[in-house]
Amino acid sequence: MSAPTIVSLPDPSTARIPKMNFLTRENGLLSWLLTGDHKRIATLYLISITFFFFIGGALAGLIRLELLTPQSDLMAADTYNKVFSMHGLIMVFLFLVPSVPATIGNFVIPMMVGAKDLALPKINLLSWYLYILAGGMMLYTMATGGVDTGWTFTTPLSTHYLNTNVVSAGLAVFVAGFSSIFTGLNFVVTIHKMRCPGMTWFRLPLFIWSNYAASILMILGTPVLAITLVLVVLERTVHIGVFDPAYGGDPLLFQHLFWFYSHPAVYIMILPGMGVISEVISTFSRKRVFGYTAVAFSSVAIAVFAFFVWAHHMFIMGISNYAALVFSLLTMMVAVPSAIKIFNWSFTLYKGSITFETPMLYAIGFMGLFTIGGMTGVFLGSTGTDIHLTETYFVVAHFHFVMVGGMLMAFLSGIHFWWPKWTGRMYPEKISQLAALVTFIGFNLTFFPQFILGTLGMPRRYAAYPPEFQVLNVFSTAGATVLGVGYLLPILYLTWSLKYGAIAGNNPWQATGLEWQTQSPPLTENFVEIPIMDHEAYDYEWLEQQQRKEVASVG
Amino acid sequence: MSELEKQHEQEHHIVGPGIYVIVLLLLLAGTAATVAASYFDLGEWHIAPGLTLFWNPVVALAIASGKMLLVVLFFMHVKYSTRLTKLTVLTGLFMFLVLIGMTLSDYMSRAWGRW
Amino acid sequence: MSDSTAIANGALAEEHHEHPPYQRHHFQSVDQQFDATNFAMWLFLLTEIMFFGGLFMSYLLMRNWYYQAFVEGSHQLSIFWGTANTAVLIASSFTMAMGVWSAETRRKGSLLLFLSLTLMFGLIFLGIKGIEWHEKWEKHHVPGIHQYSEQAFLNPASDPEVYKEYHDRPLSPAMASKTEEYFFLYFAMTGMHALHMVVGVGILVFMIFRAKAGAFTSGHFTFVENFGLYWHFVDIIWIYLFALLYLISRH
Amino acid sequence: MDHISPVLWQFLDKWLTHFSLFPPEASKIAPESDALYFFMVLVSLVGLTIVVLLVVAFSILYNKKRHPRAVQIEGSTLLEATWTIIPLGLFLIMFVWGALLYFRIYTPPANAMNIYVVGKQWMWKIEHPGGQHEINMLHVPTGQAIQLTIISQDVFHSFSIPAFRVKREAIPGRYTTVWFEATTPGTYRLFCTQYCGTNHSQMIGDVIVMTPEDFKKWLESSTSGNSLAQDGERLFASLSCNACHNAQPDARGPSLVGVYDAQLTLATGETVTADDAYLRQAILDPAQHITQGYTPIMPTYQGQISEDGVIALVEYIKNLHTDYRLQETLNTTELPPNNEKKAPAPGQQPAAQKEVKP
Repeated sequence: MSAPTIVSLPDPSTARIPKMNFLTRENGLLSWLLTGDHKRIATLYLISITFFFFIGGALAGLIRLELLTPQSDLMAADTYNKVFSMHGLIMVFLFLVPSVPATIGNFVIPMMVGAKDLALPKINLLSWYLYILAGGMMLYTMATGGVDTGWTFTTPLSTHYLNTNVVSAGLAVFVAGFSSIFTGLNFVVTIHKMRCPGMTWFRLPLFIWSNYAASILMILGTPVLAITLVLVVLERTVHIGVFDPAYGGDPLLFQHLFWFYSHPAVYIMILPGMGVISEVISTFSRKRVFGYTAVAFSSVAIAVFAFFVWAHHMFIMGISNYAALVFSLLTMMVAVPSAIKIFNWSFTLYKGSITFETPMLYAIGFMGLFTIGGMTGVFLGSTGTDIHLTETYFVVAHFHFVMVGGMLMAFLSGIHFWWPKWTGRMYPEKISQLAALVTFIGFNLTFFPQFILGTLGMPRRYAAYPPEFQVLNVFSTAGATVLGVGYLLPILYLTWSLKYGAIAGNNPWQATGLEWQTQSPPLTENFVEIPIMDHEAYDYEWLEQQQRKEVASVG
Repeated sequence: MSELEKQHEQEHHIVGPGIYVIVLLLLLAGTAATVAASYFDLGEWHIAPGLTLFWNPVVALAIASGKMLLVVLFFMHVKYSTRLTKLTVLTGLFMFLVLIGMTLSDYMSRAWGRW
Repeated sequence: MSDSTAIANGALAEEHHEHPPYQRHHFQSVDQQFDATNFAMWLFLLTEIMFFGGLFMSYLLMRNWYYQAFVEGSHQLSIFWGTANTAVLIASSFTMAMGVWSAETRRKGSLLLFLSLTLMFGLIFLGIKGIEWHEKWEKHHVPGIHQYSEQAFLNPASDPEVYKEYHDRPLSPAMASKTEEYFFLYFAMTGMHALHMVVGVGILVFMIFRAKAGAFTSGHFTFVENFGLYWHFVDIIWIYLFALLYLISRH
Repeated sequence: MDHISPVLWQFLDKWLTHFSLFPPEASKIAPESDALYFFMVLVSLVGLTIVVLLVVAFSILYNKKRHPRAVQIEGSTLLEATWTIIPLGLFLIMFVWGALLYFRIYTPPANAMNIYVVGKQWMWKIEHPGGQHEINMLHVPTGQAIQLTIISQDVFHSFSIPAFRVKREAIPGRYTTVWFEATTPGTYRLFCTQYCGTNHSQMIGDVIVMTPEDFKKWLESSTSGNSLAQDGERLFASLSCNACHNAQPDARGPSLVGVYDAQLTLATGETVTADDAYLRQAILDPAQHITQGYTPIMPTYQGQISEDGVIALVEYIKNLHTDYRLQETLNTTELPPNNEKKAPAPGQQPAAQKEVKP
């Protein structure tokens, strides 16, 4: 039995990886470390975030192991606190925020808009160095005893009551923040100023729209986090500041400033993932995305509303009733564009011609999990139910559904989708489909029980818990094991495919984006000649005509 | 002249020293005015019980904003820039006000008490 | 040439394959390069606005809570030095704008002159800031690190210089301790501002060397223009800091 | 079944007896909260089902085998409007419903019995008005609205009783309140849900709901001899508060009789309600809370009284309905007129010192 497929590879007997491409153009470590090429920087980013993902993942494994039993027997409470704090910090600031934008975005955005590079290649490289610096500081923090504030740095706990490495962790996040600001800034400039002739705003692939929206959030949100962390660090070092009530400060002010960034940050994390899903679903159903304009504007709407909802993290913290009301209402508003996207993607499948390669499997998984993650967000956005559910495992499950079930699925989908473009070789299809399935099953087994745990009232960040919660925690830990396998598989077979994968050719997926109209791996400056965009995005008829022409001219 | 060239010319409008000197003098005058104003008690306006507007800060901040506008429009050439630049500046101001306004709205409405 | 319009590098931009040496390879034209970097600078300034936004927010809240402490704290600042510094910074903004004009009109000599003047004013500003900070240090008004003293607020007569001008009522001990909060924000805000000035001064020195080599007067003035934006922005921040920290609490 | 290890059986047995999928509903608000919760679950399930059905159906109907050529469709304004407006409507229903619930949970009824909760690393201290102190335990009767006035002594904590569906952050330096009315006697979990440092997960306890009769018995059996107000009275005397707040016509401080919940006009012209939070602030930072007609001579008590002490004082002031009680306090401390530096009566010092933090 052979499943129908759209994969069209060149004849394996004659196919060769183009001799001249961005990977082979220059050799030596220095040519990588001093590169200005967005594709090389994306590759550097890919390697470094994968590294940090596995560190964060290992910490997650430790957390799940500890929670296998009610007592804190694997590690002491202090150690557990450090482990979950480092897990959060690494995953949020060193993996999720840069994951899709800095790797896939960096790689494809210039090609998608038909440019030779990002507008500011040196700033792009600087952004990667800042990321590495931040990662180094984070590792230093971990090696010298860790930090146990949680990733939220709650004051006055972080400024006064702990004696762990809050300062170096805070500065690491500060630096990572600037890395993400520079990436976002670069994207916005590139999307505004570097589009090729004919590339109007409404011919841009939806991946560009969602990355644009996310970049705006990075530019406007991240500096507030930066200054907040500076104030935390100052308060810790000089023992006077604006957050600790003992000095006359206000801890709620910290919450306001912190969530002013950190709520939009979840959209920074998820929006680029949504962009990947738009590309993948369109390509594998051979159809233009249903309601292109609605999907494009829903990204922008999410970005705009994202800035008006932050206080929903503070409903039980004694903000004013009126503010709670307003922020809750606005939170409901931000849920609508996400719903629009889900339905538009579903209807993209309608009357399509669908095939189920790995990126598509991940994308379908994304749609299911993101629907659950999004809907449970409404539970927390509604003030009344938030009281019972917030600060419990319900929250943990909710954001893992969005971040891991949503963003990580999208990231893996994107990595598989653009892997042939990136390396010139195909990944092995069967085993990667298996990996997608394992990830999906493992994910649900890990995080679904946590919804029930949260409803039962199990608080988050507990090293030890009452015994009645054990059954569900065991399920969760078992699921985490499966999930771990699901994440290990891709790194193994993707590495394998670097050498043994089938030659992919220019456009194995028959996709329409400009990045597919050049060789794989692309040239250093992407195109031989700057392309001219003369068709709408996702115009599969244009693509067929194009191919017919080529065949005719060759024949 | 084609549309493109017109736009082109606008983008590279060179502001001359004449305007800069005028702006400099205005800025210095503004500084003098705001310092002078700080020496007088300009009174206050009781809008409602518990809500009072003091004129001194209002005047000082209004003058500061006037100076800011001069710098932005002329020294930073925004008056002669593209719509995109103007939009960027406005976005910055808007988000700044959102940060301050929405946060303060929480603090202010806490005093309103329960329903 | 004053107030005229000119097309920078119009001729060069039209020739597609012969790039001027300063055009980076991935741009289609010099215009595109100028637009892109200029826009990038503006976006960077957006992040700067939000960066200072957090400080302004903290300041507003604390001032509302500890109004009297902020009034008394602000009386400790020297209006003379503050005004002088504002004037210096405005002057440096002016010279910077003139520097940009010189670059645009390709006048190397005047560019060098104006950049040097800007550098000088920037250094004067930092010097005056240093004098002011030093005074706070001596009065033990640096919070956190130098044995903060509330004496001046508990017993205003002990500071005759300030007392002469404003016959302050002593603050209650609880409120007097909140003046430390004022000085924390004073140092955080002016410190953050001065840090931006130091960075600016560093870049100015670099620019003067480059300008000497004629780098900015052969039509490629983007760097000068963008640095100008940064410098003016730092000026604007100071205009607000001056109003908030020195002026509005005088009465 | 011999070949299955007995240990495993024990495990399974333990798990099954300890296993639950939904928390008990033990307060009056719990069914209301759950109604909204289940409404949301229902909406989520319907939404999820629609999405899954669409994806599965389209995947089957339009896979490449069956449907080799895609039909290009731009979109449909009508459909898109439908799935914009229907979710929006549903979300708005959830918003209004949630808001009503929120105000119900955070607006205590007037007749609620007030219990004070002080969170500190890493325990909950409960102060009953009758002077019963508890640590990590909360005894409450059924059928009586209980208002918790919560404050933290150090960092953020969060007082959560899942069975009651209530939760409130304990904030340093500020009172917060929440209320509930327990319905079913039993023992329920009490958690700190806001991460508060090393032993965050040890900051748990039990809420013991009793019938009113049992509760009365418990109150009597665990009293410490003094009511909370009496503790406050001693502290009031030992801190010489009555030197000024003595309700005499020539007193230098305003009379505190009946001050609780009264409208005060401050020296700044503001009008405020003298609630718990105001009284706390007025004790700790008197200079900012001068009643009109009085001079700011009261020293600050910041750092001199623990949060428990402040609570005792507030409770004492709350119960000053007539100046009879105040006169009693005066009598016990033999206040000489116009002598401000009055040492407390020796007999009362030990009790008071328990409350005073050095």
